Amino acid sequence: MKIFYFAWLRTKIGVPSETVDLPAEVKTVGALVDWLKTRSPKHAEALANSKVVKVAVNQEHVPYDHPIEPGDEVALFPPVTGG
Amino acid sequence: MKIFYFAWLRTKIGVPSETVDLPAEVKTVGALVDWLKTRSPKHAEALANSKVVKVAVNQEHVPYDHPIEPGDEVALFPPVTGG
Amino acid sequence: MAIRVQAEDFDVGAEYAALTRGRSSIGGVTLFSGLVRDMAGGAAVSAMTLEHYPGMTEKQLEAIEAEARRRWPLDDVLIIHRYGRLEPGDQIVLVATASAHRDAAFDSCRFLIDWLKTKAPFWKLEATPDGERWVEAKDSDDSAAARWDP
Amino acid sequence: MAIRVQAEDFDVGAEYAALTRGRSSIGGVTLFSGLVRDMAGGAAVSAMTLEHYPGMTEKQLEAIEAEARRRWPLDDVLIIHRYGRLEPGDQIVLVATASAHRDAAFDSCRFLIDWLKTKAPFWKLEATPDGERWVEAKDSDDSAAARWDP
Repeated sequence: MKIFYFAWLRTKIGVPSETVDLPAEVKTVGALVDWLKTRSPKHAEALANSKVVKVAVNQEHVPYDHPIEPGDEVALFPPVTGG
Repeated sequence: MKIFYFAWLRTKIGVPSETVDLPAEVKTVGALVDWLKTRSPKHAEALANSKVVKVAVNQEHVPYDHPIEPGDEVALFPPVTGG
Repeated sequence: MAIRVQAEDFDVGAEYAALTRGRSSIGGVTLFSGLVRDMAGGAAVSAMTLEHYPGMTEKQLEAIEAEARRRWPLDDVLIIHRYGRLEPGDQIVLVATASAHRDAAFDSCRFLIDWLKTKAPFWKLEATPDGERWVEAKDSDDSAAARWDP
Repeated sequence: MAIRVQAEDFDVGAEYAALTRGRSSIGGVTLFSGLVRDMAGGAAVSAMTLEHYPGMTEKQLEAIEAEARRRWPLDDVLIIHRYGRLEPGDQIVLVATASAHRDAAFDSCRFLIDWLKTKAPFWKLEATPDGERWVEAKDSDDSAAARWDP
């Protein structure tokens, strides 16, 4: 599964995207975020405060209980600040 | 005293303005409107419904109890419809 | 910046450019333009003539602008209102406000057009297939303006 | 009419002209443009870089436009949002709506910019004398968008 990072999540984690092999038990957005935290201290720090970690699945905003499936396009980013 | 008329007050009365010699007892906008009604049947008809006869004195919107004085610029017109 | 009451058309792009040129304190510009519609009250409108009260018009628009500047932190205000004969599609009025803040730009622009519609001495005469008719004031315009009462 | 996400600047006058040209059903156009300010949160801003999520941005803006058209009778809608490096005074975003009715034009334009600020995946990086900093989301933007909740 490919994960995209934007804004300060990208700069803190250090890469704009990465491809991960998800364990079968990771079935929701919330579980994915928790699992990503275990990948490195940088991930852990960047993802520490879930209130400012927003998630899109297939380019739609979704809550943490949203299911994820192989082939989904997943992106993590801070609250948006455009306009 | 010079009185200006605008929009359908102008077309109903038939002139854009007229100069009148006000009796001394006409001291307010309301008294002026009542007095103007006596000048002709056209005046009476045009000014019949005071709800749609608005008055400006010296280019400011004023209520009917506003005083008038010699030398004032007085205008009568329907509710505005610009913009 | 300016109150202009004129028969001539105006160029929204040029006015917008003049409002923003060389300024970096502005966070947002809200602009409203009113145009002549080809339909009104169910009737086809072939032309519209705007009568106004020269002198009082400028005075009222200046008072409205001053009130907007008193209520909101504005970098600039522009009001242009035309008079004379106009046809469907023609521009009637332009109101533009510039502020550091988006809410101030939006609120002040709407305040100006709402107030202008109930205070500025303009009257519209529409030409329809049944002849000419003076446009009647709308209660909705009064209530729109009343929103802004202190 | 259009959603455009682009690095290039836009010409408000040309966009306004395209929106209104040859149309006589439009009674009012409301337009909002957002610009880069030279000050933010008390600090001087020398530049701003807008990052976005290509693909999702367009999708979100299209959804926002569709929602506006569902809620108001609109003749046209235009949203342009830039990305990349901008400087104070530069234009960031343009939202324009055209309707037979002034209230619909005003409400829909404000709805679009309020929603865009909370839904469209853009992030601002400011360059200040203390270095670069990511702009934080404002609670006021969330509450502005919440006004429009059904």
